[in-house]
Amino acid sequence: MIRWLLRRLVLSLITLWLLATIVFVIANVLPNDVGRTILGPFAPQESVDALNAKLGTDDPLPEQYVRALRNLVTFDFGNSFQSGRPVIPLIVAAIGRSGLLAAYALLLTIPIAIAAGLFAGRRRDRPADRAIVLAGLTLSSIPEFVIGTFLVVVVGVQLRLLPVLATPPPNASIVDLARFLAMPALAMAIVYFGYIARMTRAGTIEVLESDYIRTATMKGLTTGQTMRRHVLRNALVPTVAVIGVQIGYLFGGIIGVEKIFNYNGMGQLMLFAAQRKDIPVLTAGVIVIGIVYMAATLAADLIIAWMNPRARAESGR
Amino acid sequence: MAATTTAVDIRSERAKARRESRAVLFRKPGFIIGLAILAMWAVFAVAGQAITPYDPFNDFAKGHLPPNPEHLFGTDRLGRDVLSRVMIGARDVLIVAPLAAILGVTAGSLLGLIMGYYRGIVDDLVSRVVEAFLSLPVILVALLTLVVLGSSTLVVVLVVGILFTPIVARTVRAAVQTERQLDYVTAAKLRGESGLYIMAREIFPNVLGPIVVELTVRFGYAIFTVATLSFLGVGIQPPSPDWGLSVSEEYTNMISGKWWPTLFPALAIASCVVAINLIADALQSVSSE
Amino acid sequence: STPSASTAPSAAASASAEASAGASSSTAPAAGGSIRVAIQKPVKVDPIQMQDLGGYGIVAQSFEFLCTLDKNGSDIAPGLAEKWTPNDTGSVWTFNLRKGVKWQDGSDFTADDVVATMGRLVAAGNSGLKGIIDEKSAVATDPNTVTFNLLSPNGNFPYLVSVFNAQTVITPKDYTTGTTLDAKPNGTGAWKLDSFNPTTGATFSRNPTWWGGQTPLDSVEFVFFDATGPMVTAYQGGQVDCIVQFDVLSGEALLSDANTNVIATRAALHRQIWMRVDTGQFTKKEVRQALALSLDRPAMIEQLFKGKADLGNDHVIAPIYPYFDDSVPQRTRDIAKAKSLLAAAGTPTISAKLHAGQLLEIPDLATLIKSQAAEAGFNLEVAVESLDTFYGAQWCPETPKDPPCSGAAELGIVDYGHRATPDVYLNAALKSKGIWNSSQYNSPEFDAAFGEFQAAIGVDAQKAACKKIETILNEDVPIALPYWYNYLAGSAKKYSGIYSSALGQMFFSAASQSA
Amino acid sequence: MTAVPVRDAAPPAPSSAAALKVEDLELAYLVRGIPRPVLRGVSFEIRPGESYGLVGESGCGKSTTAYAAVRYLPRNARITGGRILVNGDDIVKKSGDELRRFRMHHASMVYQDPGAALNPTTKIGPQVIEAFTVLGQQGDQAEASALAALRRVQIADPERVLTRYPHQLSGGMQQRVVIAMALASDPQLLVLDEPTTGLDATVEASVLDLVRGLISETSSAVLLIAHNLGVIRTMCDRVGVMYAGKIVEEGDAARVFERPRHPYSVGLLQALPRHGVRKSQRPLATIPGTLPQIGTPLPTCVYVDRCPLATDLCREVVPPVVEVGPGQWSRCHHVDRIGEIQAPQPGTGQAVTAHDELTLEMANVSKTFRSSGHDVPALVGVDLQMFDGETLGLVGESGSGKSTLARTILGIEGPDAGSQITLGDHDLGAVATQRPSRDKRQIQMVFQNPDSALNRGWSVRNILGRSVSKLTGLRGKEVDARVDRLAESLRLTQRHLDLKPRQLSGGLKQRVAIARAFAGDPRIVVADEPTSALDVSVQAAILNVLAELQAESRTSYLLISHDLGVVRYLADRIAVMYLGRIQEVADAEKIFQGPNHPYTEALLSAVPSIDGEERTRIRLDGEVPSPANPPSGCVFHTRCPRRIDGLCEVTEPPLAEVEPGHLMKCHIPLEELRRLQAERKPLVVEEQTVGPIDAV
Ligand SMILES: Nc1ncnc2c1ncn2[C@@H]1O[C@H](COP(=O)(O)OP(=O)(O)OP(=O)(O)O)[C@@H](O)[C@H]1O
Ligand SMILES: Nc1ncnc2c1ncn2[C@@H]1O[C@H](COP(=O)(O)OP(=O)(O)OP(=O)(O)O)[C@@H](O)[C@H]1O
Ligand SMILES: [Mg+2]
Ligand SMILES: [Mg+2]
Repeated sequence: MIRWLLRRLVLSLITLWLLATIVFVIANVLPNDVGRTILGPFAPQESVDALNAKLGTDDPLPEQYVRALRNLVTFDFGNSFQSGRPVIPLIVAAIGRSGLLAAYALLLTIPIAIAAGLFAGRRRDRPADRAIVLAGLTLSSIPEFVIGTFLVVVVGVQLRLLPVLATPPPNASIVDLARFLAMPALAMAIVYFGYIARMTRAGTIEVLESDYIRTATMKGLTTGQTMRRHVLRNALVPTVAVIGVQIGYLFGGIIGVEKIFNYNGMGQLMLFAAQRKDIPVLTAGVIVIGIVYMAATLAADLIIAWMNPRARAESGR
Repeated sequence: MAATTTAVDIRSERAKARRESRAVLFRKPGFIIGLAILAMWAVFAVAGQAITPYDPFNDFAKGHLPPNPEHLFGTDRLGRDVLSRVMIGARDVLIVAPLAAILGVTAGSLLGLIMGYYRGIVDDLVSRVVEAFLSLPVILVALLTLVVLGSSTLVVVLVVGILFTPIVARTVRAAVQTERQLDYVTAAKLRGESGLYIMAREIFPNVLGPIVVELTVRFGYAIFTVATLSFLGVGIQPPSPDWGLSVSEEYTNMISGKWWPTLFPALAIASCVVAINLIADALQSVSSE
Repeated sequence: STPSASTAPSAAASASAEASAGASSSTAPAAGGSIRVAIQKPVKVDPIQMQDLGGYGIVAQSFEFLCTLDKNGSDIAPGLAEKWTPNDTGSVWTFNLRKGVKWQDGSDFTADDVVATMGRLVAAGNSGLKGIIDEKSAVATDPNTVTFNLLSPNGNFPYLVSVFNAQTVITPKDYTTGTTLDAKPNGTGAWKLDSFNPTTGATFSRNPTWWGGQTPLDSVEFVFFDATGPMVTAYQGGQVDCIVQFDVLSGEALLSDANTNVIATRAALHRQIWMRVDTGQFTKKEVRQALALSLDRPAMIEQLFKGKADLGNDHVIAPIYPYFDDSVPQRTRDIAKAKSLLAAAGTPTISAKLHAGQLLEIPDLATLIKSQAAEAGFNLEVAVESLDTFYGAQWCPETPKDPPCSGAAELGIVDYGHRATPDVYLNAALKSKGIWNSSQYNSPEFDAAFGEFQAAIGVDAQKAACKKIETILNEDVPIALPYWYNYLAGSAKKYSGIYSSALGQMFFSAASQSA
Repeated sequence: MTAVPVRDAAPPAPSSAAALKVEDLELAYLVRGIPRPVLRGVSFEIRPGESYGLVGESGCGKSTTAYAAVRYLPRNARITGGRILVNGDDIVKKSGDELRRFRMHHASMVYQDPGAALNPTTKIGPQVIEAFTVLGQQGDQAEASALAALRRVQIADPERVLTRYPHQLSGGMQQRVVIAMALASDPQLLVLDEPTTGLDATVEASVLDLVRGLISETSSAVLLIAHNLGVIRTMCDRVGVMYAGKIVEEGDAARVFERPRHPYSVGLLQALPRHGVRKSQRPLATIPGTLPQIGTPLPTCVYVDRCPLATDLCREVVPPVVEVGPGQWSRCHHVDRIGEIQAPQPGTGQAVTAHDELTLEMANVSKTFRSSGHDVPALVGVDLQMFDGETLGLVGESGSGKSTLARTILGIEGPDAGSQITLGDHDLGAVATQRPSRDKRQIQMVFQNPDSALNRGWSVRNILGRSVSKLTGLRGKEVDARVDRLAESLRLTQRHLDLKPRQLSGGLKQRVAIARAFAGDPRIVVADEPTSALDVSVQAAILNVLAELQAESRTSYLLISHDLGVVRYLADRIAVMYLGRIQEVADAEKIFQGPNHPYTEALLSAVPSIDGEERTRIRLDGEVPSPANPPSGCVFHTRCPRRIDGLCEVTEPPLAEVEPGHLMKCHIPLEELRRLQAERKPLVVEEQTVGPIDAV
């Protein structure tokens, strides 16, 4: 187990390094003049040059690359080109908000989705199942910004049930927070319902066809008992994996939703930074998102290992 | 001789089986519906102005007319007929998305073959890169790249395609790894075939199935992605009547009750993606049967 | 940032009906209360180096100008300077500072602060003051008087140290370039910064020691947005009471909204459709005129701005300028004439690429031009690019450097922000070898006329010069200029007394809320 | 022909009430939306305390019948007719809850792959205890019962086992646990579907002993399904022979096996290499053709297409159920002509040839795998010779290193340094890629599973053609010619050549695989379990083909098999492996006559005999030690029943030539062994053919 964890850790580090490299490449793939982008086309050239010199964006690429890596190691990504503020706090704040929203969305969706998945799996090919599958398929294939817009119009504007913006007043109470984030969270929840429900259904069906369920049935267990004692644990393994991955992505921010609800999460931050070639923010952002993703998947794997001793044995080896 | 006769009826049996599974496919309502919807959009995209009730580009009525007998879907902010624009709105995305999907699946398959076949170092290295890409949301990376590169149809295709590559690669890799366990690969090695030959001629034909399924799935995601990118302003560029773009141009007006220029393109996107997913689903269930 | 975030001086911009109506709303003001304002997320709130409207808007709450904006949003009014007087040549300006003004930390505001600020601005290369003053120009003759010895005479100098040159807010003596408002929230203004979050918003509360007296409102709360769309959404959803700036495209809803004050400030905001006069298919004057003639300007104004714009006449003298000459006949749509002109030019049909940046209504404008010009025989292909690409590759490419913009595309639409005087437009965009002269216009008569305008003292002289300029440009059409559109802001009806510059600064010191 | 059937049905029910009574059961599977009949009127019954065996080719419907008997059927199964009575009431009519109670109290099932039969994420404890709690027992009581149940299935140290997860137990243990759970409610009906398939012969033997013991205690009716006819013979009182969803013959096990009275039964039994028959004596009898695909309409006699006795009558009239002896009946028009079906006569076998020329020599061949940190020595200092034209049989329990040895010879796995493999006059490269193509063509392989061995994307012609051109370097016409010759010698027709593997039956696939191996006239062909994936009828054909080819080409075979019958038929010499070490090498006959190495002795005694002779089984206690840390001294001492304490666990005996051509690795002198093994009668039973029988 320990060896396995260590291995995972090393691999993650390599991945992080690759991430940094990827961002660096993306940011420098075109000869672009950061200073010019920041100051705009109407700024005098000398001030542009001055800015570039100040930011070090006129150094030769290798030098910049080395600097980027050094930042990665020291985990100090300097200041934002744009606001001149230290990057890490910005990122942390943003990813915190994205995380909050993600948690909310998953809280809404996971129980329902899993329940639906199990139910559908048990009622395989019956109308109920078809309905759930179709709903899941449809919902998870409609882009979230579409769902978001509909929610805004119907719930927010026409019915005026919920605030249309996900910007809670500072120091808002939990209740307020819940109210303000309700709609974006709902939008995401709807999208993720599909993924999770379908995954759970697949898992359930696979397990239901397995020999050990036959054993259980032959013992004379009731469906309920079988579900609880034998199906659940095994069927949820793939679901957990999926949720792990999706959490990773959710922290990355669901830009479509964030844009519509003007929620200042990771997505908007990154978009803003990209538009203004704010390379420190970009790099740090991507790295942090990467870290969260890896943490999430690792957590998922650990849970799976805990759920399934055989997997544990494998990872032990 | 007995063996021969059996071979024959086995063979006819096989043909029958194939016919039957096709029948099953066409008996699946999901598949039919999906196909129908997709076909409809394809027709609209191709026929274009020839069948739209109005000129979707140069025919300016009053802005934001609500749906009415003349304009079934109403008019947009500049007074163009929404129905006409939605009809031909499929054009760009139906070119961009398939290209991106094909690009991604082709590259991904190549990568997956190599990774799956030469395990060891090669696999480890490539896997790292793949993992790295997978650890970021596709939309996000696409967005960053497009903002930096500046978006044009070609760039969108390339970026989306490349971002799909690792995902496809992972699927294909898995398929190849199960395949390479099989004895016929060993047999090929025993008669001294080169790795390249084994990959290309022995394994590839047998992983084609999953690849095809993957292609349809990716196609769906491509539309999803391109629409989202257009919505974010880095995808397909104005003055295209592209659905995602239309939504982004008009969605703020929904607040003032002008929902029609947003709703209809949005529905179009949904219908298209759902259609493809239905098809993919049917294919998958049949191929797994 | 784009030309919209210009830093050039401004002349009078007269507020339109609604604004004054809003300001003089009959309902009795109730003291106290607060207002929530939607504003573009500021990029930088460093008073000296800021470049964006968001920054201007936030900084202007706590820090003040020598010359501020007058109540109906049009002209400059005494701010930290009570009065200013030039010498007879206009080369030396004396500013008498307001007495008893205190910084929010309690210390006194003195002439030294002004001198220090000017020093910093010059050092930072403020483009408004460039070539007008240098480090030594500003001198504190006594604690309440500052004299500026200009490098050359300038009749408009006060505008350069006013709200219309957004970076010229006066900061304390010990202030340093690069310090942001939230790092040292210590202005002289009506509002004290309470909290600032670079991504979500900022809150200000009344500055009890403000020289202007007690503000009706207790506090102002800014919410940051990345785009206008969500601002409108938020406003509609009742989460903000006021929008610092919106565009018709996404704010259409507000224009027709019964309980909204739309503050529409007529301004020199405009678009230029440039046509290369040196190479390509538009070298013939007739062709350029034909394109201009094919434009249906009233339709454009209706479709793109719901009427909130003034007609443009293919020259850069905005109707709001005091020296605007309306005797030059307005060009109206005339397809027949356009056709004949094209025929005369020997090119009955022309196929070209119309380049446009991804900004506000410009893509729609391009679309309209395409379909309107089609009738005259122009077969235009619209190419919309991200602003980076557009500015960098189509409008004024870095290379070739000489003459500037000689790498520009043959046809394109570029955005111009509000300018107090037409100087920048004339100087940069139209004068031969001008740094933004993307049409490569090169006309001795024009250059001469421009020279006249610059030398002219007094409105009449300026008007005379402008008539020449307008005539020449309207005839040569190096650029087609279809409209001058209004700067739009809006607030809920229950608020009154809000006024706004065309540069994103909004003033709430007089704002009040009706019960 | 006297007996005229009234209707096509089971014989009148025996007097005593049946625990299970299946009547005219008809069942179909929905495949691609179309119902395909699988069971076509199955009728049989089992009395309490009786054990009934079902035999028949793979796919004939055995499992389906078994699952039907407990109403646990796949979702796409449809019972289209008949009744299933478990002591009286029809379970086809039962509602969900009644079914549950029925399964809880009256029926239990044990099936193949015990690993899958246990919930991988739950400890053994809860799973076994659960079996008792559902019966209404309380916590402690249930736990006590669980322990008792595990003891009952002879699990040592049950307390420990309760705390284990399934994957931590060996296959044998897992199956014991499953059996324990099955017996929890001591059911009236116990269904065993291939309970020992996939287990090692030695493990299988002990599990079968256990089951036999248990069912003799209880009064349950037992339905046993097994591929291995020997298992049926040793376990069952009565047996039903099933073909294409119909029971074609039924009767007392001993009688059916000795005096089969249905052409199909006869075919099956004759196809087996029984009575110690060898390739030198005669080819094995085969059944031409294959089982009809499920769903094919079979109006009259289901067997008619493959039956050597078939007449027009058989195609027109449904064959009657004919009493052919006490409690034995057969569905055949021609029971009286059964005697005409003759196994090939002795003397028609392949000419025996002298094997003197050394083909391949292995000296001190070792192979150590590294799996997660520690070494797994799968081969340890193997010395072995192969002579040309001979078949060297390689036997040993699973995990003993047989495949590894094969893979090492083929160069799929490179042996450890110091190992030496000589082919004829020169050393072989460690791995195939290092070997010149000449050597590659010399050594080829036939795999266990023809499905995975043939590229399903290719036509047979391509598969063979490619091998030919690659191995022989021939081009164009010559290739086709050679392919045709190969096909011919394996009885593959031109039509077959154009088909894809999946369009061929298992037997045909294996033929193609063999043809491919022979593409380049190899001197050595390694066959790893070449027939264990095939049915007996097909197996016979394959064995014959192999024998023929060898006789023609004087190719040497390395034959790996679990089935000693197969080895005995084909092998000239036999090597016995245990934990990667050769324990004994000798001529086939010598091995089967003994005296043997104790391990060999155990292996031989573990084989369930079809010929029903009594035999004292040597029980090997304990598990096979992991090769990762083998026991000290003689690696077999931990399980050896003849262990000499103080010696065996200390010093490892050498592989010594105890008599000419007989190498053995044991401390016990040969004579001592001979004495010890004397009382056990030798396994050679004289070959007798089925004689003509008294008319019915
Ligand atoms: N769920 C199913 N759907 C369709 N066909 C099936 C299904 N289960 C079994 N079959 C087919 O029904 C036939 C009988 O299957 P069954 O498992 O009863 O045979 P069997 O005698 O047990 O074979 P084996 O000895 O290999 O276990 C086979 O041809 C099999 O392919
Ligand atoms: N690639 C490998 N890595 C690690 N250990 C292996 C590997 N292949 C085989 N082994 C080990 O080597 C030993 C011998 O395996 P091998 O497959 O040769 O046994 P076998 O006699 O062929 O068994 P079976 O009769 O089941 O085929 C086993 O303990 C197995 O676990
Ligand atoms: Mg079976
Ligand atoms: Mg093996």
